[in-house]
Amino acid sequence: MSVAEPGLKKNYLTGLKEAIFEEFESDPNVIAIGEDIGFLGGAFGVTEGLKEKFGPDRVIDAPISEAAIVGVACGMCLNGKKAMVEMQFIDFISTGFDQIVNMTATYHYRTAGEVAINMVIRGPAGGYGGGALYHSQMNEAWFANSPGLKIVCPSTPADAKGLLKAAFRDPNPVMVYEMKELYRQNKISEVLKANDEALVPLGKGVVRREGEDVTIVTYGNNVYHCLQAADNLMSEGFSAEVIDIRSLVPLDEDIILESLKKTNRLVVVNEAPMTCGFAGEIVARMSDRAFDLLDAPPVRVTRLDTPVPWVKPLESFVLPSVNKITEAALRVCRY
Amino acid sequence: MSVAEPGLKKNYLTGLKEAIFEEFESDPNVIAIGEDIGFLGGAFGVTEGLKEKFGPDRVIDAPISEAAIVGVACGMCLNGKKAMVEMQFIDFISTGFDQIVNMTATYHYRTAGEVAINMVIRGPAGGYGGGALYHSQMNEAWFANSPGLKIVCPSTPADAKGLLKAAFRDPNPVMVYEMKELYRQNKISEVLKANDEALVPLGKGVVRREGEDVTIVTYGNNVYHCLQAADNLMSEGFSAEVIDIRSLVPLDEDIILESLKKTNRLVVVNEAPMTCGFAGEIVARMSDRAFDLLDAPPVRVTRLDTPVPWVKPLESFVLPSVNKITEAALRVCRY
Amino acid sequence: MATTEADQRKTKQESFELGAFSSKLSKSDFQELLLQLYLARYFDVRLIKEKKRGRLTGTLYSSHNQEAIIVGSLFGLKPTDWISPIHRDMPAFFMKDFRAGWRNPDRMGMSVGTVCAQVWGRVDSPGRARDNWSHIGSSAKRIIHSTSMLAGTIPAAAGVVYADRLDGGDAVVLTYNGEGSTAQGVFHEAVNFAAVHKLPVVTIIENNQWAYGTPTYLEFSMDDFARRADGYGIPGLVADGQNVLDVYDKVMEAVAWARSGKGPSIVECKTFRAYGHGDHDDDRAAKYRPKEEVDEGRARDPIAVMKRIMVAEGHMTQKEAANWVAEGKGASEVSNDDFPPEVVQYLSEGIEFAVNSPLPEAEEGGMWVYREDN
Amino acid sequence: MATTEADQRKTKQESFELGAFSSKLSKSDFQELLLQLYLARYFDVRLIKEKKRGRLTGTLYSSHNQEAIIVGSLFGLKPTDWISPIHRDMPAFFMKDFRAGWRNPDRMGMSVGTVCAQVWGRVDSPGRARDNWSHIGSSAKRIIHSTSMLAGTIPAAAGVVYADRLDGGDAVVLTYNGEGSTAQGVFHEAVNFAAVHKLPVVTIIENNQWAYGTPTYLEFSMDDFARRADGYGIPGLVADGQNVLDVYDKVMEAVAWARSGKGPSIVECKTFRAYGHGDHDDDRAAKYRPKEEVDEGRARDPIAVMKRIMVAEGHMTQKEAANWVAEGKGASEVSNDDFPPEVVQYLSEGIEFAVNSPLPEAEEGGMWVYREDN
Ligand SMILES: Cc1ncc(C[n+]2csc(CCOP(=O)(O)OP(=O)(O)O)c2C)c(N)n1
Ligand SMILES: Cc1ncc(C[n+]2csc(CCOP(=O)(O)OP(=O)(O)O)c2C)c(N)n1
Ligand SMILES: [Mg+2]
Ligand SMILES: [Mg+2]
Repeated sequence: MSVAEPGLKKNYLTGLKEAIFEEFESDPNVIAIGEDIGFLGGAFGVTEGLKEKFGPDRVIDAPISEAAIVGVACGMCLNGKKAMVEMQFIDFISTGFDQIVNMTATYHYRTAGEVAINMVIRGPAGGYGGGALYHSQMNEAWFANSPGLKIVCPSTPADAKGLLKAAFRDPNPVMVYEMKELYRQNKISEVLKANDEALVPLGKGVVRREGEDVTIVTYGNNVYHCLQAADNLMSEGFSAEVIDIRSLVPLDEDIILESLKKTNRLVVVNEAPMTCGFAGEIVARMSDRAFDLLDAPPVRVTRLDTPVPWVKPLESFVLPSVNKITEAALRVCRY
Repeated sequence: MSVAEPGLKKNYLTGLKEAIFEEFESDPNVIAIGEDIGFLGGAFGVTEGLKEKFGPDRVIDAPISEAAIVGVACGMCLNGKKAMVEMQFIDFISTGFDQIVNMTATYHYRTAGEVAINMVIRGPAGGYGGGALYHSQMNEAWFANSPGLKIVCPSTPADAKGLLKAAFRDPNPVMVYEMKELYRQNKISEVLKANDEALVPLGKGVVRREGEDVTIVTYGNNVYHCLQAADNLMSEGFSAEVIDIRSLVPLDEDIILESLKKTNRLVVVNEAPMTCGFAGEIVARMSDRAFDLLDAPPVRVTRLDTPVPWVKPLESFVLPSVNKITEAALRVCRY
Repeated sequence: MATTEADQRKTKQESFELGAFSSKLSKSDFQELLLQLYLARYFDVRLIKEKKRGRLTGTLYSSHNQEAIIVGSLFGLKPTDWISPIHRDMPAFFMKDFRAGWRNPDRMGMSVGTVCAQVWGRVDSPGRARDNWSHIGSSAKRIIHSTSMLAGTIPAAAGVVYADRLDGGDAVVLTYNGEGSTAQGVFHEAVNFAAVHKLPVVTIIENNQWAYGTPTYLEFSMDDFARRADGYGIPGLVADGQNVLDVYDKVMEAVAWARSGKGPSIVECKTFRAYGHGDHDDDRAAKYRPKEEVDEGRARDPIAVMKRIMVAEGHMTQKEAANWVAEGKGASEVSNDDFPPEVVQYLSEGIEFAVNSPLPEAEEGGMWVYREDN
Repeated sequence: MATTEADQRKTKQESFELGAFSSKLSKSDFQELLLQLYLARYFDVRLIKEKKRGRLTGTLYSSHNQEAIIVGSLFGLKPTDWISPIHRDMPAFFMKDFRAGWRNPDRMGMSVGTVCAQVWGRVDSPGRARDNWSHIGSSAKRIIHSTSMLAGTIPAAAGVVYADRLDGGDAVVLTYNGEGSTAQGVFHEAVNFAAVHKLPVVTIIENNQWAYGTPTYLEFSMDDFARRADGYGIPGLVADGQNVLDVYDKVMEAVAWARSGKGPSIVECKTFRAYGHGDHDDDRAAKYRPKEEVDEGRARDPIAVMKRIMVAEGHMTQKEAANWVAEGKGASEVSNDDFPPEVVQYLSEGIEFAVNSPLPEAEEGGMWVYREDN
């Protein structure tokens, strides 16, 4: 595992790896626990070499027990450790659900600030890869509705590294939704900074493309779909501003508000089912805070309210796409 | 257990009881499973007498295993039964979470319509009773974001009976959020109909109070807070229309739209944490569908993004109240 | 002291042989243990009285008749050990590390006032009255914060000692569990994890025959719950939960095993829930449980059992044993005169502290969702 | 046939005594069982070849070397019995109720074409290609629809037979589980529930020594996984997972126990995962597992074992045994000539059906979230 070689472009997966290795290196209290993260190095290889380097005490190949994995990690944090939990796929988090929302998320609140659980829960997430119902989920809304958790979803190698590092440093439990379809996409590779320089603060969005006519807010995989949609829009004569919020909780509302002041039009895009998803949350906040700014209905492009089906025609039918985003944005622009 | 005596006013709890007894009576395939529902008759007595009447085969006192309870019920439905699952408190659903969202909810979808799971999951929910973090939850948004489930939340004895009966009859898994603070509130008692006459369709809201100036959309316990707020508003010169949606999934959007045509102002009230809660969903849908109708920002009054704390001053601080609703509605009316 | 017929029968069955650990206890240890049994009992009956008097709201989960489990299991712990109590173990929060002195502020247990402030829902409770009843804890005192989610803290218990071991500590953790709660999936996951990693986790099962309104035969299908341990390849011990010394012996055996690096174990303490699940359930429990079963279950009161042993061992005279007869009585049948004065005094001070503690400010409801400092 | 040293060693250990059930089998039963082993193996290697040829995408989870578990466990079932297979049991979906005739459309098992359509992701798969690999089922054929969530269908298996018993049926359900999956909480909850209600649930553990990249000693801490059963007060049997007859005997014993109303049991079948977790893992598995372990684990190929038994029992000549030598070979080392023609023919027809089945229409993605009719 090579850490931050200057000048070399790295992919998203390497960003994650570097974050983990650097944090393990700099803080002996950092521990990792998850299924097959040791000998195998994780299903996708994010923790490859970690067990060899830091030993089986700090890198635990856990039994297939998501609830115990989260709970054990929580106990470690209660006793001075920083625990990183890997979910083999974020879809399997459902069997550890109670330990996250009722045990971990509430700890600081119910102890009136005595105990903060310095935990990172991360795992491969998202569709577009033919993973079907149980290897494609974006279930971040469950956790956004469960107070006490922070949630991030990086879309670039630098953000993958920087947000994951920030998650380690944050005293609260932070969930990191990693876009597995971006893990090895070399076309988005970039030069990564090292150590503290690499940190990306939680709660700060970023404008990925500037525009005047419509604000498209998104995160994760869909950042790239939105950027392509922005190209399409351009050829229709509209300039779209694309905002990657990166961090859902806390949310950078100001960056969206600023943009709306300019564009007065809002499209929100994400992969989760529409009902009670995070896209709706953004729409609801902006409908309240930016009511007077909006010249057209704020529109969502999300997964249909269905599970994610397997084969390509089905999967494409239910997930957001460049076309669907383009169409929605055009509708808004032409309103 | 007396069923539907004509002319006698019954409370909410009795509404639930009558629904269950009638459905057990009319369909021998109906089965109940849950913790302490037999000998004890449930923590709140909803199933009192059921085991005596229908026997231990149909009324199962289950081990404290929420995941198995849901999964066993799912298997029963797969093999021709209609299973009613009682969660002792809806808060404990978190340990059966995976079995609901990944096993049960998806069954019809992933079998392309072969298998529908005719399950009812019901349990006491909601705050305002000093139940603290684990006996006060409204976690319906988790399930609203999990396609395949229907969700209802009755606020009156007749709806408690009618929606629960409809839930039994619906071939899909239906979750019934029962308002435990209403269980024995005799002031809302009413005469109940019997058998098919008692049915209340899923997916239909109801106008609880007509008004012209603002539409307050809500469900559950907060129906009563909203009605009181409407009284307050009246003395400030505003007439509020209060809509009880009763059914979250499917949602009666038309009843809200119709009202907005008249009032052009929207306040949505519910108990769940604000972020990704169902109030936001309603706001998001209306911001899109009723954009031109809205003359003021659509506003949410929800729980703060905190757990529900125990003692009264704390609990009141975080939950919606008549005052908070009145203030929000005034802000909207005066916008 | 053997008043009912069932009691007499049980008394005859009782074997008072002292075990490897209890046989090393001094007379004053015996006296201390008895006093602690009184205190735990007094905590219970006093709260019921307070509630009857209207000074208190909220459900009370009684440890009446099960006090020997709390007292016996805590008695041999090191201050650095951890515990994870649940709803029926309320006295454990302030009785932990009692050996360091009941009133010693540096003791690795909560002050009794803090616990009372929790019962009263006041700001001086460990969680500033944010969650109710036993849902408190203290990382400084090495008590895991309990939640409502049954068995939900066992993984954390495993995590806590995993971390301790990494740091070179030798702490053991005791987790307390109702027998019904062990049906939870997370119980299995956590005990299995502890077994794989040979973690010093002692799983105490308070087998009081009922889980709320459900009898054990509907919860699991073994006579001795301790046999569950065989399924994890770890030791499973059975203790007489009415005999504080037997609990002490078996738990100490498990603790020694754990501390020496051999790993986790299960200690089943057989006992009986004397009243309702909570005080709200007292009346119903009288209906769903056969009277004979209840009478028999209550017959061997742990205070009475301990007195009989002390008499047999020559640590107490028959006359002394008749001094404070709290055993075999319900809350409405006892008065302060049935308890040693230091017990009454100790708890009364705690309650005094509690009732003088204010409610938290409303605004606190919105605080501490996140830790702000980085 | 004993080619490697390890194989020879194992061969010597092998005891070929027939059990209570297998000793009643006829020569043609033996032949049928062997044929089924060939078929299960052929399914596996043929798919790998198809994928190498680019006709197929998606991960393949191989049952190579574990076929005796599928074949032996299904052989004695009644048509009305249920099964709940998982990722490593793909052939089970079409081999269920094979006794009714491989091509019998009324058979209580899926047609091989349907299963192939599933592998190919075509509309004629049982779930119209909505979920992948083994995530199919059929309530008509009494096969529980598997999901990804390990151990997640065991509660449903218990529910299915609970319902069946209520309706007066005598169906038994076999659930298949990797040894690693048993660490899931829901495994515990479901087995415990079945034990309490004496449900006819036979829990088959395919102990193939690895759970993805994790060895068993990090998953649980017992030598014989079957001992887990002791913790539920139910029988736990150990079968030689390489010997189809031993699997048959032990499963039939468990099935008889279940069908007679005595309740659930666990049957541990000891085996070894011959290749990677899935075919995507073959290369990595060669790194994280010691070569000697792999060689030894592969040595007792279930086809070879069965042939040795048939020769010993006089159901096969040495010469016949040399006829189709598929055993001991990886997918790249075998050709169709190493399999009986009826096996090749049968599966080829299924594949033919699959590749001629179209993809589902895109719009189907939005359908069937709910059942519309009331
Ligand atoms: C996960 C979960 N499910 C259900 C409950 C509700 N509940 C609280 S206590 C209790 C019974 C517990 O019985 P047992 O574990 O035997 O402990 P006891 O009360 O007998 O000491 C139940 C069902 C809960 N708190 N948590
Ligand atoms: C609840 C859950 N957690 C994790 C996974 C990821 N996963 C799939 S298969 C597997 C290993 C299974 O091992 P085992 O049960 O021994 O079966 P085997 O593959 O060896 O047959 C894992 C961890 C999953 N599918 N479900
Ligand atoms: Mg109990
Ligand atoms: Mg395995």
